Amino acid sequence: MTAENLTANLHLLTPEFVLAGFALLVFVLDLLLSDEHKDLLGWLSALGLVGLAVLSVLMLAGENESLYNGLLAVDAYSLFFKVFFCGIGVFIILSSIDYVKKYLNHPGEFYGLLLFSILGMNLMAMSRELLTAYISLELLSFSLYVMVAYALGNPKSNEGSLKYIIIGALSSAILLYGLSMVYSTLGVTRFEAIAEALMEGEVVSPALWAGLALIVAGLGFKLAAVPFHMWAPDAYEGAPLPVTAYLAIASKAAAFALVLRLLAEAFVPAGDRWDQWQIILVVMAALSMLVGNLVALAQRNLKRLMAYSSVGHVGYLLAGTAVLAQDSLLGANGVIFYLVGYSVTSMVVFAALIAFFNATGQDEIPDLAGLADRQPFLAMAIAIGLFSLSGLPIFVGFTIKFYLFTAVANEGYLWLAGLAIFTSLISLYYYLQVIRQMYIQPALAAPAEGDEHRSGEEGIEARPEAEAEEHLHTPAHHEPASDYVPLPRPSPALIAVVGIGLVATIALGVYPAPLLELVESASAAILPGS
Amino acid sequence: MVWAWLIPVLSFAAVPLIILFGKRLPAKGSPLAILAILAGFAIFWVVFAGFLSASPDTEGCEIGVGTEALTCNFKITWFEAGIPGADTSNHDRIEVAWGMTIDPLTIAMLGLATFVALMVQIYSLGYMRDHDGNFDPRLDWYYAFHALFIASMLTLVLADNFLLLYVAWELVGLCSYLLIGFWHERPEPREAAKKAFIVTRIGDVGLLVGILLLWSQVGSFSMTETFAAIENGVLSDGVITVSALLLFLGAMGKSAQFPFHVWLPDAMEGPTPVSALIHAATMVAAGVYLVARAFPLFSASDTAMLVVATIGLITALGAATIALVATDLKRILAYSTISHLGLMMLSLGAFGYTAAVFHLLAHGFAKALLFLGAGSVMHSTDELDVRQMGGLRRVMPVTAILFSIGALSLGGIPILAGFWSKDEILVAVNKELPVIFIVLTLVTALFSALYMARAMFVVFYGRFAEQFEHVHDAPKTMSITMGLLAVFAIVFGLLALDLPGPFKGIGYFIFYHEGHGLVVVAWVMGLSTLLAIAAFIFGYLAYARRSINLDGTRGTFARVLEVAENKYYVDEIYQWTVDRVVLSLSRFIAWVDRALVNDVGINGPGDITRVLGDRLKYHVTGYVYTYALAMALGLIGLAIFWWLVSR
Amino acid sequence: MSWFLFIILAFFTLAGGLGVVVTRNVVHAALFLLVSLVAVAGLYLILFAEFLALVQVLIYGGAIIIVLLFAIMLTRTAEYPYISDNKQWPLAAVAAAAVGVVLGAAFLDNNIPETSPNSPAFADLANSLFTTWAIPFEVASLVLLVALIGAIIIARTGEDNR
Amino acid sequence: MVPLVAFQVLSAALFAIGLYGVMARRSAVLIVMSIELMLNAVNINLIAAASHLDGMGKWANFDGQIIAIFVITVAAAEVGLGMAIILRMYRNRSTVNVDEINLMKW
Repeated sequence: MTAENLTANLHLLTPEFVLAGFALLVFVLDLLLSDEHKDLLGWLSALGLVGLAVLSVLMLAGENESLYNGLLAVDAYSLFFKVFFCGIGVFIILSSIDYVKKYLNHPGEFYGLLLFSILGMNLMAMSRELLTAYISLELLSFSLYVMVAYALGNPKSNEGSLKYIIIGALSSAILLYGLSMVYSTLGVTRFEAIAEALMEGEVVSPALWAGLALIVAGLGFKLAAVPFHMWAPDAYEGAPLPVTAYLAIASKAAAFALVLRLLAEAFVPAGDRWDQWQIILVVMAALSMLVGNLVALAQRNLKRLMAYSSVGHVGYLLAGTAVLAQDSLLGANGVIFYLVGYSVTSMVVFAALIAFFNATGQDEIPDLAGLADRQPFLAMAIAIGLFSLSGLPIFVGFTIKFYLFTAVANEGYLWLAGLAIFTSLISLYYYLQVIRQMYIQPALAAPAEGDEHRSGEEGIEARPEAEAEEHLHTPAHHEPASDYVPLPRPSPALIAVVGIGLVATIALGVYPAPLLELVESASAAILPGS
Repeated sequence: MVWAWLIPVLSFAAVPLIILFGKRLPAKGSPLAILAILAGFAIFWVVFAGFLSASPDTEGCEIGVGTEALTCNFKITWFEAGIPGADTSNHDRIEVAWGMTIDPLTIAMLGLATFVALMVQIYSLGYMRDHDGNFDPRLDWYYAFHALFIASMLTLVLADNFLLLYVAWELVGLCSYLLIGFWHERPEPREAAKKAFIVTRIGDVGLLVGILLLWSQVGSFSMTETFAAIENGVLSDGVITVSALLLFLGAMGKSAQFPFHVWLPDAMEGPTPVSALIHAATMVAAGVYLVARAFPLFSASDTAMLVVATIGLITALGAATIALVATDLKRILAYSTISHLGLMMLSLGAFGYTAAVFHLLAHGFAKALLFLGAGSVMHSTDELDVRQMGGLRRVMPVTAILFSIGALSLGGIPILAGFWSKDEILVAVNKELPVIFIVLTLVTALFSALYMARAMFVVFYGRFAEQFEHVHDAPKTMSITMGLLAVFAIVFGLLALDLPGPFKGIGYFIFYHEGHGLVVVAWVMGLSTLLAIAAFIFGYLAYARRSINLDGTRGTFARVLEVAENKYYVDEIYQWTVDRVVLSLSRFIAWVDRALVNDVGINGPGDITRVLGDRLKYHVTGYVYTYALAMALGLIGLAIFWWLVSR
Repeated sequence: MSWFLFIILAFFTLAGGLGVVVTRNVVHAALFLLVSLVAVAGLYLILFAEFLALVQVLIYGGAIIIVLLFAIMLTRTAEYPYISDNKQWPLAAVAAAAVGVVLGAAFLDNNIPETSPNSPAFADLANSLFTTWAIPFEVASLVLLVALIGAIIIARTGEDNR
Repeated sequence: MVPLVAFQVLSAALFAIGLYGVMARRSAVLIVMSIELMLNAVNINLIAAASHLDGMGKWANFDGQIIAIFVITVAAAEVGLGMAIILRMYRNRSTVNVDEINLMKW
């Protein structure tokens, strides 16, 4: 390939170049702005991402090109995820502006790294070759390592980051070794070529198989699928709350964007071979559902709870990837749709938790006690978000679960769908514990230390009924009871994020058809066979 | 008829309005909910009239698959997925519609649900006040939940596909959770709400898996298409049986069938009007409705029908014995509900489709009346223990009369509604099932008359309990609604007769395969009438002529024996029966409740999962090298597996 | 001749590696790592990958080992000369051996047609790197930038109090 | 002439040694060193394959060498960032031993 035909359709990569340039611009502006104006950078980054999403749609809609000898794809699939990631980025930035201002140093770098990581995610959705995919993944991972450690003085943040980078580096070594095994048997690392090699009827080289196994293990880390999940709770708990949200939502979605394309282009065409791979994905899916949801039952820290519950959700998503098929888009649709719905809902929950943390500095489940009276809007948002995550109807959580589980059942894995429904039932139980705290437990006057929380339950029973009644249900404009501490209003940005998220949670749950059309065009781009 | 969708939508629309503006509206926005359901009730009559005048030629209408009754379907597509343009039947495509089916079953349920809900909501205006006449501080939430509850139930009834039905089903469960736990300051309602939610959700897992199984075979959620597939023999017998049983699991949870009945008595912790709504028209009716709705599926499997009948009989008999000895007025009514739901299931299992639906309606009116009556008593006296009550008719004459009507109707006294429907059930059971079923059903019928007599005579007749001297009767909002319900409890049964005019009697309206008039089997009708009348006479002698002993239920019967031994030999038999059979049976069932169902069945899985989670969490040790080791082990597993497979 | 070189270099590679994972002195471990890395550079030479050998020595020997030594010095604790393994090391040994056996067996089972070692021209390497692989190359530069910024933010002193 | 498989087995052995180090060592610095060993195993594999597999793939056969360059880049970045995090850890907690770093567990 010469330099001439290389630049021929370089304009298709404009959004990526713009994003990289924009991130560098944020770094530069950081040097020029005074400390009290640094939150402008956040607004600027969010605005830039919105612009970038618009630009991508305008420039790339309808394109279906493969660049650089099949390294990168510019198609409906990558466009869908590009817009999706930009959207997540906007929401994460908006919900972190106050947090960053209050708790973190180096705001400029924070937003710059976030933009770089979004660039990495976009490239992950575009990659059609192992090394390109890997290096994009590392761009995302490195940004996340730094962002997890961003609460510099907090030993937990530090510890989370150390564990994350050690396990991350280990998994990237494993993934790279797999890549080298694939290369040493095929001489190429493009997804297409892997598919061709797998399809060639005769015995497939064991080194290729082992290599692919290593690659799946390495990606399993990124997905936090059992048994590669153990870093997740620690990284989630240690990270600053907006970063936790980012880990839970964006990095997961990006990893699935990559895995979905890898499976669809490299494995699914292989027919019988793919059936053999399905087994392992199904096993990992079942384990993730069980372990994630069961262990979540025993958690007291909200971030940890969300971490384990996200492991459970990864189980559902993996079940969806396991039923990818050449002649049906249901599985791919289900996974993409689930990712969108899960992200929207999680965004609501996390934004509300960030608002709560900004006001109180607390993130244990008992700290939420009485939130329904102290800040009803947040309590309602969290409750709706959790109901949606557990899959109750009306909310998008139900629709996505329904779609995905139907797809799974359709491919004949009825038991897996049953297990998924059953574990959703378990998840409802621990989500209800959180909701119970907000709506039933009384608000505590002072940020309580340790065991005082747990006695709260008995406390209310001993209380004379009338007093309890008044205490719990004084409308906000009445004189608050003496031990009743209303929370300050969340900032407009956070209210906007929560509000938009709530509207989307319900709107997508009630009328998902337009989104599903987009999802379908995206999955048709990676599964053209159907 | 097309406007039927407005019925639930109006109530749905009331929910956010009440939540948002309720605090600023008069009576906390409750008129909004009442107006919504009132309009729904009005629309129901329009729909009903439209349906009566419709024929298979009317747009959207046809002769229903399976039922052979006129069925009208209307739908709009909700979302589609899969390969564009592909056929839904070969699984490349999901098409999900918002649609509604209007057939006689829907009409019947719509009428029952809107009417009872209307009555209950008006009644609540009187009930949800304290003794100074102030509204409950959360009246707005109460009415919002009520509106949501009834809207979900109406959606469930109208749904033309299993998916929408499931959505509504879940919403009904959620609302019952919210309403049962409405007074969440006390621990019992909280626990009761949780229990109701979890128990019914266990059944729901079965329901959803069943729906998915059907979908995976049929390729559509549409009920019409599913039933057509069954009719055409597309589905294998195994699939039919398994999916019917899975659906029945859901119905068992919702309709409180043994062993899932445990949530229902506890659900008495909710406000009494809520109990009336749950027991008469919404939640528990949903299970029976589901079986009736999916009757083409159930009737295609003998196994499923036998299971339905057997579970129904066990539930009916077991709950009836407990109702005989319970001391809490609301709990007597609760067990009575379980028992009657069991009878309905039994009837369905015996191909008594008409009888089951008929009984569902008759029972609904009577039971709503009884609960509202009990609520009235409770509202006035703050007392629920029947042993503390007596002769209340002196201070609450209206309530006493209305409650008695409900009790007599449910007890099966002739001419009243319960008599006709119960008789229909007995006829069906006699015709289709082995003789042991009819014998036990008659025993259940006797018991149900007995406990109704007990509840009625103990509370309202007999010696007046002096501490209630200054108690007042129910306010107008409460007595008028009860009166309206009482009218239905009296005259509704006459629909069983072959009437002149277009309606022709219920047997020609709600039927499976073919309409039929009232079937009279002389000995069955005679015997059941005899048993019911005997039970009430006995109840009068035993409970009304006697003041009530405070030594507890056993003591009650001991005194009964002592006084009556000279006159009625039957008392001794009864005493013996109560001591030896009923008490031990109800003790056994209570033990099953506590030990097996509650500890093993409900708490068991909960405890197991919690303990499992508690143990399992220790695998995340906090040491990063453990994480690495887990990854390595996973890696070895993956590599070995694929290496073996690749050979 | 090439077998002889290979065996010598393989010995040093593995011995250095083993040294890293068994020695009780951290500074020794860093030196063992250096031995192993240089031996790997030698392996690259007998594979005719001169450029990579050069990069290996420069980056690993010149940069990475130095960073590691700096880190060791900056985090010096009294126990460094006596550093031991954690409690699960026997299990770890079994697992690692199993992974090694599985991977080795997979390679031994392979039948790939191969040619004698040959080497591309530098120019071809560069051409390919900056045309076909241009995008990963750009991304890799961003990865380095991110790591750089991150390292500065995280390691800077005087910001512990937040 | 040394066959490809000899290099491959050597790299598998080095990979296993590195993996053992990650799982068995206490000091975070040593764990990072072990990961470097694993990455070197990757590079041996890549470069050996690049020089032995002439024209087998549809691309130029020296792609392995290019991939190895990327691997070295990432390895260097990993060490740099890893050391920074370890330094921060030492400053906050006065230890870099991973068996003393478990504030968060379960």
